[in-house]
Amino acid sequence: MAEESTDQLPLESFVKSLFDPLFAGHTPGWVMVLVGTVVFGTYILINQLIAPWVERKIMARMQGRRGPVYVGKWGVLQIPADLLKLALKEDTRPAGADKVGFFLAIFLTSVTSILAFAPLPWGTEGMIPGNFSIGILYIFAVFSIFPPAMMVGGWASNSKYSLVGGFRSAGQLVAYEIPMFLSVIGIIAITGSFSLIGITEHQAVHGWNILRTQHWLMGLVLGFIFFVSSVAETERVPFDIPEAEAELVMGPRTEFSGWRYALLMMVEYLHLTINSMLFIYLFFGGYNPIPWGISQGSALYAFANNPWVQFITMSVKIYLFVAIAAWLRSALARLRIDQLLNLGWKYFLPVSLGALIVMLSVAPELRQQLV
Amino acid sequence: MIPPEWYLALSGFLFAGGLFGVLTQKNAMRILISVEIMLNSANLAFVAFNGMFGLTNFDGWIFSLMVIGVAAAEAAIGLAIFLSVYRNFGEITVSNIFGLREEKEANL
Amino acid sequence: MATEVLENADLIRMAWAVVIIPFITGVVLLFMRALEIKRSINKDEEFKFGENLTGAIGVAGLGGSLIASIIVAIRYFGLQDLSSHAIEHPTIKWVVGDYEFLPTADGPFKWGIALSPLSIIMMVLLAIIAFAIHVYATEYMHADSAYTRFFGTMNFFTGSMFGFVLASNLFMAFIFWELLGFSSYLLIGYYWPKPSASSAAKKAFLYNKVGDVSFMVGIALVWTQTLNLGTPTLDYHALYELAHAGTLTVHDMMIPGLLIFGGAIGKSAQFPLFGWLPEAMEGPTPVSSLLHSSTMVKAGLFLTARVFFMFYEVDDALEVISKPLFAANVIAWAGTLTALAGGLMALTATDIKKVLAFSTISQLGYIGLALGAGGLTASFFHLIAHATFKSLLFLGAGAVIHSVHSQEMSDMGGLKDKMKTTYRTMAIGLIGLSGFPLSSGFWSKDAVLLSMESSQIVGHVFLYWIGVITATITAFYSTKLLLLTFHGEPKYDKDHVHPAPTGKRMQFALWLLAGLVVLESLWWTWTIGGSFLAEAPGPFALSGKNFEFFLGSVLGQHGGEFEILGALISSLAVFLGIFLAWMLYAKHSFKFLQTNPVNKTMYQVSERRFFLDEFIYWFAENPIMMVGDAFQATDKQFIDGIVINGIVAGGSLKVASMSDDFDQGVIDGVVNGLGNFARNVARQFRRLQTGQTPNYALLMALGLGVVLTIFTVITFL
Amino acid sequence: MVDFIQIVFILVSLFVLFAMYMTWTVPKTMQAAYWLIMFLVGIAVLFLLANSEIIFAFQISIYGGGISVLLLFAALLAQHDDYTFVGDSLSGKIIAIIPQLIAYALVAFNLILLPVLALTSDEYAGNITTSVLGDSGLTVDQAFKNTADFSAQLWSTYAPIIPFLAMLLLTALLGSVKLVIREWELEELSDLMRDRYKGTDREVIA
Repeated sequence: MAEESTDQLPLESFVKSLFDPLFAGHTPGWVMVLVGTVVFGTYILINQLIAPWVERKIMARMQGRRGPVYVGKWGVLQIPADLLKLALKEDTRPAGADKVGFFLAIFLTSVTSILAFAPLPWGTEGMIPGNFSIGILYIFAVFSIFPPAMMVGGWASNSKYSLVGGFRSAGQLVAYEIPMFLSVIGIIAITGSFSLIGITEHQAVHGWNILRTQHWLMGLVLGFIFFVSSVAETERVPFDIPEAEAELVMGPRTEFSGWRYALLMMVEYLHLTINSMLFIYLFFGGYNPIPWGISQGSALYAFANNPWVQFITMSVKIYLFVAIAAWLRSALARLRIDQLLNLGWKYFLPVSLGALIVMLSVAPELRQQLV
Repeated sequence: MIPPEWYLALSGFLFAGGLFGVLTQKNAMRILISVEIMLNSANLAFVAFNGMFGLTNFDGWIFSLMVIGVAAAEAAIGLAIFLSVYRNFGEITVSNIFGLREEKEANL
Repeated sequence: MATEVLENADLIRMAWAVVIIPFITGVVLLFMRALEIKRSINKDEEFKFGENLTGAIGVAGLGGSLIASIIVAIRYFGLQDLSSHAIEHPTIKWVVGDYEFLPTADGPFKWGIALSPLSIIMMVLLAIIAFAIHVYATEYMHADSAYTRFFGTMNFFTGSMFGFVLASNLFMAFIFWELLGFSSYLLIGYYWPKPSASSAAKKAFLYNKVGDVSFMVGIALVWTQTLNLGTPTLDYHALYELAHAGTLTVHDMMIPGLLIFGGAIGKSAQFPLFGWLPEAMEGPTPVSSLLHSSTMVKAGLFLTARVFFMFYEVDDALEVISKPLFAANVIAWAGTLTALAGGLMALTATDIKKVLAFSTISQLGYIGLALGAGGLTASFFHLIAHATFKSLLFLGAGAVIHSVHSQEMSDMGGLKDKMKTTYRTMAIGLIGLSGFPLSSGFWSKDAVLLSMESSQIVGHVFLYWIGVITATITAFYSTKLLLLTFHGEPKYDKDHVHPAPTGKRMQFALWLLAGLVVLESLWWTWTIGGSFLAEAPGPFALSGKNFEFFLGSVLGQHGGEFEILGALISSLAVFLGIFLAWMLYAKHSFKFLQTNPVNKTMYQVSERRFFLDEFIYWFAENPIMMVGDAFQATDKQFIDGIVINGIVAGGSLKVASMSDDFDQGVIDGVVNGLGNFARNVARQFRRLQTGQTPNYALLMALGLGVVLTIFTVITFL
Repeated sequence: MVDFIQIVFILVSLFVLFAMYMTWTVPKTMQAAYWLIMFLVGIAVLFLLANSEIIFAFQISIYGGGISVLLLFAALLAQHDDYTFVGDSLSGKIIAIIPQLIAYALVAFNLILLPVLALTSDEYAGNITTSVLGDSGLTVDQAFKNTADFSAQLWSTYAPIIPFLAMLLLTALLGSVKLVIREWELEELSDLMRDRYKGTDREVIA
């Protein structure tokens, strides 16, 4: 099972079909990746305008108020309005701030979050920006640049609060990266490849990982840990200690104003979407809508492989998770720093290790290889 | 197709640069940074050599992976040492710390 | 007489049982004694196991070995062919069962049992007497605080006596010989809180030890002698074979034989070393009766009988070959002197146990005399007779002392009608002792005297007449004893001394032994006297032969058979003794015997035991002390003075100082020089070590650079 | 003809060299640290150019993520008086640098000359034609095959090494934690540090 799923995977991206005549039949790899990322990147960025609105609407509803209403129909245009405002605001830099470091923080964080779209597939019929052999690894690599960038930003803005905020955010991110990696290793081992497309195709055949009973529901445990640590990664409410308003204003982001702040907010929401998309690909079956595995002959097969259906399922799932994030944001109180770190190091790490071991020992796919 | 000489020349230059950094710097942190540079130059050479002979076997890549691992361990230990040195001597400028040698003229 | 060695495993096993049973009960009793002491210490009040219990165990031990010994004897004699024809030229079958106990370079020390007629008869005799005495002792020692210890040691002693008797070789005999000495020390010193008892025990032990030393040297010489002949051996039977075959001539066995007899002198209280026996009376009377009259003191003579072939060659007709040797003369003379001295001392003794002790010494002298004269059968004959009536006499004396609470004959008397059984049994015993015609003592003493008369010992006629005189003296003091204790007016103070008839079990023991004496007398009068008169041996005769002849053929040596003339002379001597004692003590006439100066001086001399003890003490102190001082002197002046202080100390000091200067001057000089040179060089290099890491890094880098340049130059030129 | 990839290579290597230069000369150690991060990302891109995606991922995640955070933490925790590049005056700098420069020249010259000469020599020229460095024509499944083969080889021929690497990292982790956690006694500290604690409560304890 695992072998044949990888070799038929490297489906041709749609870009190749477009550019082949241009490059005499074989467009170079980086060209495909570039165009794919741009195309799908724009789609995600447009979503970034809608996602905060959805989140604020849901949060408002949960807290018994109506959320943004005035700007545009039901307040839809509220987020573009904010963006416009920030873009026009004066871009200040604190005295004594380190010019290079200040710029570097923003540059690194935004570039890495955008670069993260490359391996995210949207469907089987070529809807693939770039098919990297190292898919998930590439995303984690790109995400690992974030903590040092935050620290540099914190330090560069030459203020005690942002410095301490930078330290805290780095500590938190490092603390939660490891449980995330561990929980992902299980899924990678089962599918046998890093690329997200491979993982999704595997789930298409076998059913969503989170529901896989063959793995004694380890998928569920790992999924939960992955989800919680991804929320911690994005430093959203239950875990938003670095920018705890009361004590550290905005944490490392305090000194950034104007377009820098807009970028940082965009980065935050991008992180949220990417993390939820990762969760969807790894555990929620990616772009195939049917939770249980379907074979070639079943009726739903055509429906499941229709590109449009896959694209819509993907978007719907994204917004589902944005709603969950909003729900978390309004329901939960902020954790203390020691609780946060304890949870990361003392609970998630051992549990994810244990679940990983159980899953590896139990997974049917691996058993065939061993035997 | 990038000629391999360029890769090797770059790695040579980087290695020498790292070495120069180690020699000239007085601050322990900067020395560690230069050492990292030297290690990365070695990695570059490994990957270059691996690529040169076609991707049939991946010894070069594995070597560079190992170097990265070892570099991580070395950085951790180095920084721990620097912290304890700092805690003890109050500074980590290498030139002022010569505990290795007896301060006064040792009467042999 | 040809002998043949048989292997009879279960007989040997039974014999081992005889030896081991008393040991086991002895050890058990001693262990119980230890518990008693422990418990009495914990509860700090006298604790004692029930006397019936301990007494029963002690007697059971002896009873067991008695039964076993009887079975062994019956089974053993069953093996022999005792028909009258066979007795003419008998082939006695020894049953030997031993194993290699201690392997040495030359040959193994054996450990095992040898059953021969000599040891079987001795074993049975010992078993019976010991059993009787134990029964007697259960009542005699009544209410004694260390009751268990008494029976424990007695059983231990009997076990070792059996071991000694049944031993198959001199090595094992010696070990049990030492155990005998040890148990006699324990038993003499039974009332150890009394200083006299403890010093008596020490004296006995030391006298025995002198004998033991000579015995051990004798064994060593026998071992070397047989080693020279090829295979070294100490087994009685093997030695007997060698002697019988002539390879081991009597001449070269003279010295070892004498030394072994030296052991006998020490243990069986012969001439010079009999000083300890009178003191040994300090022990309780059953001890004196068992050890110091019948069994232990006989051990030495039994040993000499065992190695008889060292002194005499016996031809096929079991007659002693004519040439007696120096060793035999020594034994004969020692025996006679002991007999005479014992008799004289007995006259002077006033304490009843001392009298019996001296009489034991003189009777032992008689046995020694017979051995010396080559009369092995006569000596063993007298040994059997004496053992029975002497132990009886001691038990009787014990009963008397028990009721009169004093050992002095002066405060006894008139007990005739008060203590009926004791009087009758002691009378029987005394008749046997004095050698009254037709009594067991008469026949055995007669055999002894005849063996001396017909022997070739130097001055055998003189020794014979001394023997007769001692016989009269024996008769005299035995009647004296009888009269003073039982007849005449009671001399004890009547108010708090009430002589009562002896206890039940004591009477049983007394009658048992008295019965034995009477049986012996009847049996011997019938076989010896009967065969002499009517040439028709009676029903008691063993295999239709005169008992002496039978015993001689069984033991392997004839000689000392009955002659009417000898019998007449000895009976005359006995009547003379009795008459004189009767006149002196019953009729109180013949005072001149006590008053005339000769008797008086002789009285004093014999009372001081012929100054022998004083001589021994003097000898022990002066010469030995002198030798000790001489050694000490040489050690101090010569060795300490000259050798150590002078040569060793002085010399080494001089050498030390010489090497010191050499060391200072030359070696240190060189070493310091080198040291300084090294330090200077080090100081130069030291400047190089700035302690700063960059410098080290620079040096490394330069090194790397130089190496790389060399490498590139080489590859591309 | 100059290939597009080669231009990219040259640009990236220039950026890398610039980053290295900056680590020496930049006044603050923190700045040196983030220039190092830039240097590492540059190197990662070079790896990508050498068609090794997996090493690119490792480089970025381990170096970029892990070690740089470590360096930044250390740089902040160990305060130190920053200073300008070697020596005070320019002339002082040059004189101070001379021995370093000599060493630098010796090593650089050899390390650059040696491979170039070796590779251009006729002995190797023959079999370098199969070089994939910068070969953009590499198809996607080729990339997949590379990663699969790499991990297959890593876990077959080189499998024994991995536990050692794990053990090394574990000991490094435990060792560094132990070193840093250790609370130094006042007597152990140097005089400089002791008077820093002069007023604090620790001194009272000691």
